[in-house]
Amino acid sequence: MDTPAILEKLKQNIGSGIAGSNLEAIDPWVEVAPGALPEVCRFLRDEPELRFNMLHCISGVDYLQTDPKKKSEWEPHLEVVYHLSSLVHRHRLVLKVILPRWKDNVEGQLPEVPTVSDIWRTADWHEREVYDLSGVRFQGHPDLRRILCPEDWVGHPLRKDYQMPLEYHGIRGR
Amino acid sequence: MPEYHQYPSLAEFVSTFLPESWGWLAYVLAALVHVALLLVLALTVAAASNWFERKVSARMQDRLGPTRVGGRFGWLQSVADGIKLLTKEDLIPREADGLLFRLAPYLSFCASFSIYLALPFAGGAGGWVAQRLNIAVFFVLAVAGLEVFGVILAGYGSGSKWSLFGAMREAAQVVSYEVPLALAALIPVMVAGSMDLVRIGNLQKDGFWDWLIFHDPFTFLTFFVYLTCAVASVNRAPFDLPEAESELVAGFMTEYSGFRWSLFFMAEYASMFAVSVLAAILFFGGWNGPLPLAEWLGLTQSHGGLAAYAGNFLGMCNLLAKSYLGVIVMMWLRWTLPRLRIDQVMTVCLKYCIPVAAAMLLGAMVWCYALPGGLVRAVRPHPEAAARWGAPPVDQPPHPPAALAAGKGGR
Amino acid sequence: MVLERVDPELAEFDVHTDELLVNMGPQHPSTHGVLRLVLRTDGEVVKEVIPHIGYLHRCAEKIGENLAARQWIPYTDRMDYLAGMNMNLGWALTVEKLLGLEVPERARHLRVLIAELNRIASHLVAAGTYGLDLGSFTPFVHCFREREKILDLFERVCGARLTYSYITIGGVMADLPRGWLDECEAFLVSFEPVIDDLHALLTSNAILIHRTAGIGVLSPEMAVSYGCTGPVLRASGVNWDLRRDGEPWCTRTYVGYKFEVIAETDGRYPQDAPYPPVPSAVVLGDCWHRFYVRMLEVVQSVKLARQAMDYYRKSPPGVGEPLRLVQKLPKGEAYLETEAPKGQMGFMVVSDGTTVPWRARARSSSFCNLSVVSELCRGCLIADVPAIVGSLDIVLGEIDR
Amino acid sequence: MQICWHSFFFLLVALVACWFALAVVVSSNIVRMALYLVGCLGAVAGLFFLAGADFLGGLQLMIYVGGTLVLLAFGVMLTSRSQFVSMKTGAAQWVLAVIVGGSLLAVLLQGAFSVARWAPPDALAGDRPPQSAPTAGALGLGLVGVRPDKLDQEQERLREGMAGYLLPFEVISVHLVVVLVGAAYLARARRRIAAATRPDGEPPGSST
Repeated sequence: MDTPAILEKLKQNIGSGIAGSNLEAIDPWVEVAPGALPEVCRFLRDEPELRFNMLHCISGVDYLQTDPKKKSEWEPHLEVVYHLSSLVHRHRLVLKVILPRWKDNVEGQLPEVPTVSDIWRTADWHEREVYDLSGVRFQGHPDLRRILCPEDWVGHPLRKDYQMPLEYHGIRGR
Repeated sequence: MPEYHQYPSLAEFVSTFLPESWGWLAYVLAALVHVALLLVLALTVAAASNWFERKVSARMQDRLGPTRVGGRFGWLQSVADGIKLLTKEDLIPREADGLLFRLAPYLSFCASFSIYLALPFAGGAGGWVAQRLNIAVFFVLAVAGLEVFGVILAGYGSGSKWSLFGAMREAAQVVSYEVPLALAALIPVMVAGSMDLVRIGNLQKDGFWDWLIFHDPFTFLTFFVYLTCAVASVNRAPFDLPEAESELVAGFMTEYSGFRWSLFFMAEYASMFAVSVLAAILFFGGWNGPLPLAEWLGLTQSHGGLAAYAGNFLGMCNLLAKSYLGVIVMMWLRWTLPRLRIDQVMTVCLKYCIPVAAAMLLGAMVWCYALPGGLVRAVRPHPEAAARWGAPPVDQPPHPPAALAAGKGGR
Repeated sequence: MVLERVDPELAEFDVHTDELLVNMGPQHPSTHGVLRLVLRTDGEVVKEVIPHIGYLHRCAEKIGENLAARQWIPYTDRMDYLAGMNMNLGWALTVEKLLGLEVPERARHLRVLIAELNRIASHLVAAGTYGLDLGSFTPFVHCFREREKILDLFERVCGARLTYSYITIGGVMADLPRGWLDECEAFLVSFEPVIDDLHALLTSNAILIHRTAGIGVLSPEMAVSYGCTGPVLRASGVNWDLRRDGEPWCTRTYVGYKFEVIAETDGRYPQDAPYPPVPSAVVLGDCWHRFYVRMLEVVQSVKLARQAMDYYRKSPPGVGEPLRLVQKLPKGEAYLETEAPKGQMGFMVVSDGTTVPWRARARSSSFCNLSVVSELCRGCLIADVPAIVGSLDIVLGEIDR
Repeated sequence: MQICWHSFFFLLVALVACWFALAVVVSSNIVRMALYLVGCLGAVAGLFFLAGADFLGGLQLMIYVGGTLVLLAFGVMLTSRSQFVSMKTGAAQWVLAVIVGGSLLAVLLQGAFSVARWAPPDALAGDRPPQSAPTAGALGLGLVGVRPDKLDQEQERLREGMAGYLLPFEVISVHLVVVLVGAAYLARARRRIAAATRPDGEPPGSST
């Protein structure tokens, strides 16, 4: 079953959840509204024809052009990319959730996405990593703390506008 | 029965040179000589084993082992280790309990060294033994049990969690393995009829067919139970839980370094060698070679003076060779087998060693009742040996308590 | 006090030794690298294991956003430093997928040959250190002697022993030196008997079977749900190997190669004829299976390497030239997973049309394999924790990136 | 001046035993107490060896020092959390202890010195038949079934197989072990009423 067929099936069952798609890309992806994410994911995993039982990876990508000289094709936003695949039917799918860089554009308020760690257990650590490095809060996550950076680290390194701290516990940063 | 050429014991020999009232000095000097000889033996065994273990493990791992220290074969490797350990700073952790931390290695080494007092190294008149005890086997087993104290105090004295874990495991293992070890050692004692190691050794003096291990199938199996329990009670090879590097870093020896660590190290090798000597005497005919060479060469006691001495010396070489073979087997086990878990160690002890040892005891008992002469004798009854096995013990240890003897005589 | 018949769950033994928080790591000899495990133990029984990672975090992904695509290759082989070649291959294939770049035949076969040799080296380290975790030192030395031979071969190919940066986008850096193939053939011939020795020393060793049978059992559903991949997934009975079932861009490299995927089907492993059979005490998905799957995969890798050498000899010359640093990447994004020795190593590259990727993401297999450890170690003994962590064969460089 | 070395060594070892015993009482660190106890019982084993009773000395070493005290050290280490390790004894307890200890010591000394002549054992046993010698030899033999006090028994058959006490002694000891294991198990299983079913709101786990 290739991506257009999967998209069709998704639209029939959870029409509201799907906010767009791009089938011409190298890895065709489907955009999902943040609110409908758990419902869509549970449907993708439990639907017999789809059976997406493996979540490969969750990545956070920050689209903000910090270099004034270059013109930016995208308006600043944050994307959380889910790579799913089914070991049963051997097909793949990419889900994307488009988020504003800050929650209702207030500097310092992390954007919110409901967690899928109860659907795929691997999401538990991956969501902690996206929270730690890209700064996306996952509602309902059992234990959302930093996984790679030290607990008391400030800022989220993979954001484009991230500034390395001057010093950390006496160690010179910049 | 060949009559024993009565030699003066070392104390009497020394006292002939001293004025009459200084008799006590002879005993003190004799004791010092014995202890010095045994200490030299224990330390050279530890040094030789250190070097030899490196060579054996190297050969098994397809590499050379030490080759540069002192000549082509790295002879002085253990001396170099000794010097390094002596010069290394042995520090005491802050939260350690000073007295216990310092005392533990000495306690451990003394316990494993004092086994040597009762071990005979050659038969003949009274045997080459520091202190001939009528209950030698019992004394050895009793003192071998004390070594665990050094480890417990080291584990607790070091103050760190890991060493406490190591000490707990070690104590549990050694205390529980004393039972099957004693049972396994009991069977040759029962077959030989005496706990006096010199007597047990002298009983096995014809060829290898007269060794206790071939006495009957039960004692044959008992040897393997004895080997397992000995390896476990010395904390070697598959049972070396306490210093399991993968889990407990170095068990109770984590905080030790320098001379104190080398004392633990020597205690381990000394008790390993002692357990092998005991195995050699109990099962492999001690100082009697596979073929009664001493008999044929006429080096026995009845030929007097120098010949008897040469016979004894040959016997001692026999015993040292056999026990060092035991040490090699332990090294061989260490470098091939992985380590058992603590509950598996306990299961092996309680569910396998003790029942098997008990069954062997029963079997050997029935066997001795049915065929007093032993396996070979049963097939080819040899009059002189049957008399020896069946007859009551002849040469009493030097000073039987008079009261008991008088009482028995009266009946 | 009359003690009536009490339901065992209710009757709580009052002899509770107080629970001890024990730190295993990050400088512990049995955690492979800087992994810190906090064990909550009750006596010898481990109540709970909390892994702490991040001690080796260098944020290679942030650096990826400031370097040209080909300049990030050296960072990839420092992720899983025991299988550098497979990491380079993963990143090279991902960027080639984005570019739609074809690689000449000789380079493709060369990549299979080098990747399979590196898989053998990585599995040798896994088998050796697993023997060390369980207490036997000798197999560790035998494994590392064989691995040295492979590293010598790699040194003759690309000059490095651990961090190669040899497989790049567009092919490989240089062709094989003269006489290399005969040396490689000689190594493979001398390697077969060593596999039998390792089986004799470890696989059929009763004590090892007792230490690993039924320990850390990972059910297929839990393995898939936790995203475990590679030997850990196949040991749980899931027949999934990206070299055969992966995306076209990944399986394209292995087109024309015949090999078996090592996964137990009804009690037997494919082509396990000369090697010790599966003992009765083991359960599907336990530590023993994870160890045995790796030992059989080494045999498959030897077969693959031999086929690759034949293809290489028959292929036309020319191993392709590396991507020019000033070449602009097309706008768009590509994600590709390849079968690394430890599991499926995924790479994602997002590009905005310039030479420098907008985002370079690396999905680590050991990261997911390690997340299972708290589930597997609950209620085991302290001595089992290194056995379980060792069987997962994790590398902290890859987890922390 | 002929020094009777036998009694010299006896006094020496006895003093060592007493010093260790005193150290056990005086010391405040509980683990050091266990260590001093080892020293004390080891010295007693030395006394047995001095008295020529090798077997009893070995027995003491194996059973007491090798077995009981290892378990005691076990118990001490497992339970000795930091606050229990060093125990202070109040002044009142000292006074009471001295009184009780002193009176017991007086009784023992009086008993010890009432023995007529304190001489080395072999001199004593040589000249008189065992049954009149005030030693425990007869009792020991009785245990095994040889009754020296009934040597003048008429029937030949009876004199051979007097009823020894060894078998009942062994049966009792095995019985004791079984009882102890049972007690240990019963003491561990404690009934705990689940919180929901506690009608009168008493916190669970308090009913022992």
